[in-house]
Amino acid sequence: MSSVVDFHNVVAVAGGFPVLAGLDIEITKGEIVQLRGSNGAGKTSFLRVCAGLIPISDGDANVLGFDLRDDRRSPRRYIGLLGHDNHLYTDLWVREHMEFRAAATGAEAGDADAALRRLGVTDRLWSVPIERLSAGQRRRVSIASMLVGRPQLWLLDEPHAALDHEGRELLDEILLDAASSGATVVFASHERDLSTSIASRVVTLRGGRLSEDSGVA
Amino acid sequence: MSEVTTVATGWGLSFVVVATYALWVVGRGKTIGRELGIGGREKLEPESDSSKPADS
Amino acid sequence: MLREALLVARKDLRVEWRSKVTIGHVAPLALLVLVVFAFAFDANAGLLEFGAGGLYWVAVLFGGTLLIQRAFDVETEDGNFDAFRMSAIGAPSLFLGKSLGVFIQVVFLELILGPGVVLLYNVRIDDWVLLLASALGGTLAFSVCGVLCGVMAAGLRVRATLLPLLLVPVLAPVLLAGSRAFETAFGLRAEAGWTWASLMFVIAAVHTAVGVRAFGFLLEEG
Amino acid sequence: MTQVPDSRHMTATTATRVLGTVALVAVVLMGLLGLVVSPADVVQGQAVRMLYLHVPSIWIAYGAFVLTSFSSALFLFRSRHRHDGGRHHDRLAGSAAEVGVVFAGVTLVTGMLWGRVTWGTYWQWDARLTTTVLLFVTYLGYLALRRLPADPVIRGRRAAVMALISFVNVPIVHFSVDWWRTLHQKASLSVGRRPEITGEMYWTLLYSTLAVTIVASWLIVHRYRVIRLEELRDEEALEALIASRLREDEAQA
Repeated sequence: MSSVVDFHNVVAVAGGFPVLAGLDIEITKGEIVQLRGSNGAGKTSFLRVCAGLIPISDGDANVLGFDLRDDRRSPRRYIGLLGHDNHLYTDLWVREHMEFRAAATGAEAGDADAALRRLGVTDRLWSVPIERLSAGQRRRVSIASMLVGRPQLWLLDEPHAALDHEGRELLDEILLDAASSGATVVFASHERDLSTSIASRVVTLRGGRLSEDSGVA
Repeated sequence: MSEVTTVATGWGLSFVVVATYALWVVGRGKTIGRELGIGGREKLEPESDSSKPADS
Repeated sequence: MLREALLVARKDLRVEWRSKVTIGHVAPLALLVLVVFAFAFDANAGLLEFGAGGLYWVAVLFGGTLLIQRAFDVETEDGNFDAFRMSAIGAPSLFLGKSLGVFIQVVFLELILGPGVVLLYNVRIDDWVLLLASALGGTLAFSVCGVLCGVMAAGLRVRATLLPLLLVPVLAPVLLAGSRAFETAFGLRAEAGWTWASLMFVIAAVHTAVGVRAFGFLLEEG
Repeated sequence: MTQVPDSRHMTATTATRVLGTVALVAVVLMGLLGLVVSPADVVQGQAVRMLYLHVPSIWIAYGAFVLTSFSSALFLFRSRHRHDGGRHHDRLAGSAAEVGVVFAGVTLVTGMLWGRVTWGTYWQWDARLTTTVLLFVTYLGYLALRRLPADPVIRGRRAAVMALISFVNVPIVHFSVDWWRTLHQKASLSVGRRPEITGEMYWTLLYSTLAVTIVASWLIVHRYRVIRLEELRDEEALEALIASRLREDEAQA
């Protein structure tokens, strides 16, 4: 088993606040990890540190074999990040947006169409401005843009929020597929019940540190 | 304005500007120093620089 | 790098094409500025003709600043900068692409402002080549400086006031050179119009070099 | 600048207190020399005394901006090799820019008053004055950028890039304004009747430059230390926050 995320005593500061205060965690290839914890526990920050968007100020952090203290940029091309924001150009049409995202990650336009179909965004919506989509539909387009890049590490922040029941099941299915094909998935979610969660492991953060860990399944 | 008054105004204004700035700097230093208290004084040892987080 | 830059520029122009902010809001506003100058100068035909070159560039500065603001609001409103940081597109490509996008939009703005100045201020054009060359140089310089300052103010609460404060002093030589070059092109002044035009190309080149080198520092934030 | 200040004067050390005293004495002497001892000019009369403030301040302003630019470049390109992450360069850039703005302001005030008596107007679109006012505003923008609340590293980088942009722009501004004023209205340059500087006037000017340099150095050193104190305060607050997060964690666990 190779570790995809390996944190030792990581401290990260953002906006003058210690968002991670000595976090230890190791995540191995193929795991589906659910992050839990109350608001401000550090879930979002953990995902952003993994993505190299927040610098670490203390400790050791390795993501996909890259030392984040030396290089926060290189791992990014293998990572898909779904943040609180959808990262959408709301003026563009769905398909135009997807084409741009596909081209920006070096994928083909055909991949973009396939990703949209996979998320149940039908052709009918392709030439509609994103502005006019509902919150759930936007989230689907956002997940589709992430799918196009075929990331090895999936980082999702509250991916189930805004999705309807059908959308959630679809997302779970996609995440399971990704994990079974060798990708690693980390998602933050406090509303998902443990009994229905697809996670192979549940990690609880508190105050920017690890509080509970169900361990590798 | 006569030459003498102009010169006086120029020198006076310049002096006031620089002195106000100097007083502001010293005053601000004292205010923050007081906030930091004794702890602040200890932290001012030269070594304290190396304990700062090594941001990239 | 060029391919990525073109990709970014095309995306920006597409956003503009869909939202029509340049055509719908900025261009009419810039035309209004030309009208308001006429109020300020009491519709004195001589003064307006003499100041036409300068007034043109002031209107470009005003409208262009709004365009730059808009070009970065598009990126920050739904966290798209994060998507850029995560993507394969490098900072120099993003800088060049954004500059190209802004450049084309400002050219469009000028295509409306130019005839506006000619018609409203009763200007004669003596030297078309000089006019077009200095418009090109000035617009290039404006775009690169604008994008460089625009990214510094991007996403900040105070961006609307900070951007002009940073941008206008940097652009002052461009405004000066553009105004003088246009006056020569309008036949109002027998002066070194070409010297001014080439100065603007030099400014554009210098700031492009700075931007390509330094944009990464500005993007790696957060 | 690594001496330990005592607790009573947070930004002062023995060395800077000596420097401060020297600066004060130098300024008094400068006043005496410039206002009393040195003679009035044949052409300009008493107004020439403005020279002893005007010229040294612009020299200091330019010098401070050059210091800002060099420190900013070092901060951007050399900070990785330093144990403090280049903070020293960032502080130096910030304090020098602020002192530079103060002296650019002094230059403008004295220049306008001087213009009033020699040109008859406060403002002539003279190449030097125009360049100075543009420089002044440029660095006001730089300081505005520094004042924004942000992570120190992020803020430092943003400010450093702005400092570099401003730096490459200084010669552009200077030459374009110079061309502007020389290409037409040639007469305006001779209105400024620069006096022949010789003898006592020359020495007074040289001495004034030295005195103003001492004052500016004292200001930069102190401003630097205040910036460091600000950073220390923020760091202490941060450490307290980390500690409280840890405590809260243990209490709940």
